[in-house]
Amino acid sequence: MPLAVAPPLVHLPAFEGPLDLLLHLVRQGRMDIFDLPMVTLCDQYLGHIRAMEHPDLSVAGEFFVMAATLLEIKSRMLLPAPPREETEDEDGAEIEDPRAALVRQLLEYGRFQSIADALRDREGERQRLFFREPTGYSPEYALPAKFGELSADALLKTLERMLASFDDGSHSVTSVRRQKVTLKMTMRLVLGRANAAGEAGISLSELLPEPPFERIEIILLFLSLLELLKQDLIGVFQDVFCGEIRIMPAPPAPVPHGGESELASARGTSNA
Amino acid sequence: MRSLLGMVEALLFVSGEPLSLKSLARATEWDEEAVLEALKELQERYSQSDTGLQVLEIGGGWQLGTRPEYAPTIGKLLAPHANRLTRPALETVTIIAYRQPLTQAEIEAIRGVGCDGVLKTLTERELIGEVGRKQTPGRPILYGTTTQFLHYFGMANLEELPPLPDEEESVEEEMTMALNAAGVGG
Amino acid sequence: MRSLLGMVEALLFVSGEPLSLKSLARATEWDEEAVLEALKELQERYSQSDTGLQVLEIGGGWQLGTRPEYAPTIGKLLAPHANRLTRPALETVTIIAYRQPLTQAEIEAIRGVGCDGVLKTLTERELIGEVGRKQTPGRPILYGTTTQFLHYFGMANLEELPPLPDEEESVEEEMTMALNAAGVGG
Repeated sequence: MPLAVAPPLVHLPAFEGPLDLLLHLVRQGRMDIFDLPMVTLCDQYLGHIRAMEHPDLSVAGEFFVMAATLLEIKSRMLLPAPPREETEDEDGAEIEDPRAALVRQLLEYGRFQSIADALRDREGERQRLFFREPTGYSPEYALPAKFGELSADALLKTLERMLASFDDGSHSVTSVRRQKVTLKMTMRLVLGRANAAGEAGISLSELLPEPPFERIEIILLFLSLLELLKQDLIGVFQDVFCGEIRIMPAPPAPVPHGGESELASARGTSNA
Repeated sequence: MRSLLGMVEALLFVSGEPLSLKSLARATEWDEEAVLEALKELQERYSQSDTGLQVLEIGGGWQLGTRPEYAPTIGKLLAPHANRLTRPALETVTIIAYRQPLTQAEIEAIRGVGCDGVLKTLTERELIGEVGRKQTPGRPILYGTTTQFLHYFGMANLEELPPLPDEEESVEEEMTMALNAAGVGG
Repeated sequence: MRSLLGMVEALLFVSGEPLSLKSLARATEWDEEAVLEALKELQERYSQSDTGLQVLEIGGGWQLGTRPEYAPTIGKLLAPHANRLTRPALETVTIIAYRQPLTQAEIEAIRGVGCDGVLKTLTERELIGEVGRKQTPGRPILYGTTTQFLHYFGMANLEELPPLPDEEESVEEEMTMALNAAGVGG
């Protein structure tokens, strides 16, 4: 589309809105903001609007409203200037230059634009600083202290074997109020019993819930063993292949300086 | 002005997990030997002053962590909802303290209201915990108090629980009666 | 052996967000004055050595963070930072910062465009929030900036906002900018 007035641009930047475009034109054309050349400004503005290839209707509407405002100001400017004695209205107040409101708006917006640039710099400076993620209050920050010889796979295999041997449903009692058993609760129970058993450890069969139990209890027991093992809070041993699995509490981590198991977690005050 | 020591420190700080010599060397663009030296110097520096942090070789890597002696202080900051117990929570934990071990149904029979949420809160705050299962149908959880409970209330052990005053023996009786009435007593 | 300085350092380390004097005082069980002194000493200590970290007053509190010169090194270890604000979002949050509390209509009057979407984005990023309702028909929401805003721009409080040029200055600036834009220099 041929432009009535070619804007003096190399490329067409995206404008945030009509004020952004107007400020751009004022700066680009080195116009005196207090004596805006309305004819030029209006022409250039309209030229830009016509050049918008894919007008976003919600934004375009605002550009069109501004276009109407500009045209109105321009037409008022073209009217012959009133005689000097008529530049005051009945109340004695001076009649405003038709451009005044627009100029105020442009100045105000321009102020914020320049401050926004300053904040953009601060944003950049700030993004060069890095912080840590918050540390959760949980025993997860225990130091990993590897011990025990059994892999998690052995536990899973045992779980599968046991679950397969159950006659589904026959063991569960569901007529009574269902308990909400959570993994965390089971973990705490297992850890407590392992700690109570001390170095001798406790056999897996002792940890199994007594019948009648529900399938979910078995699953939770094994999940909790896996999780405790992962957190190195317990150790798991097996004397012979397919023999009894024994669970025992993790010994204090054999690391220098001692007591690192409290690292960054304040475990000391919890889960004794 | 950047230094290898500063780089290593910044890297350990932002990383949530132990960093291997290899990844430290890659990020700093120094060789592993120099990185190791910087790590040792950093470790030394943190060990000399009255600092709250330490450099640890841990899990096959290096990590910046807090010193163990600051765990209680950190606990005060991070403990979930580290404000005072609500009234329902306080009531519930009191019942548990004096009547443990007991089940949720028994607690509810005494309090006369459900206490799902309260038990969850108390469990999360580790003031109570599961201490076993009742050998009745459904094998309900038996709750008891924890060492954290003792800590929270400034007691060395449960024997320090204030005894129920004579004139309030009725409280104990009421609890028992409530349990019996609800048919969950044991 | 614990020290207040060590406690403060450990607390700043584990906290993922700025800590107020108040919460530091509560966790350390020292008064705010002593905590502030410890903070200043820690700040001083980190500023003297060739460390990678610094103690910052930011976002309404105190926080331990890396020094800017180590950003490139950290960038090699971690994924790049979150996106910067878009121009409309930046302009809008600037207007809110200087003119708060104000309504959407008031913001739009200054910007000359609607800002539904931008306000939503800024709210989601927790840079702005509702701070009240204007006592006019429709009781429109009044927006203000948050502590997250301060943190995002690396400021301790709103007083650190760069001064808004007054009318006179901004006019001069406009003229200078116009000249610069036209490539004729000041």
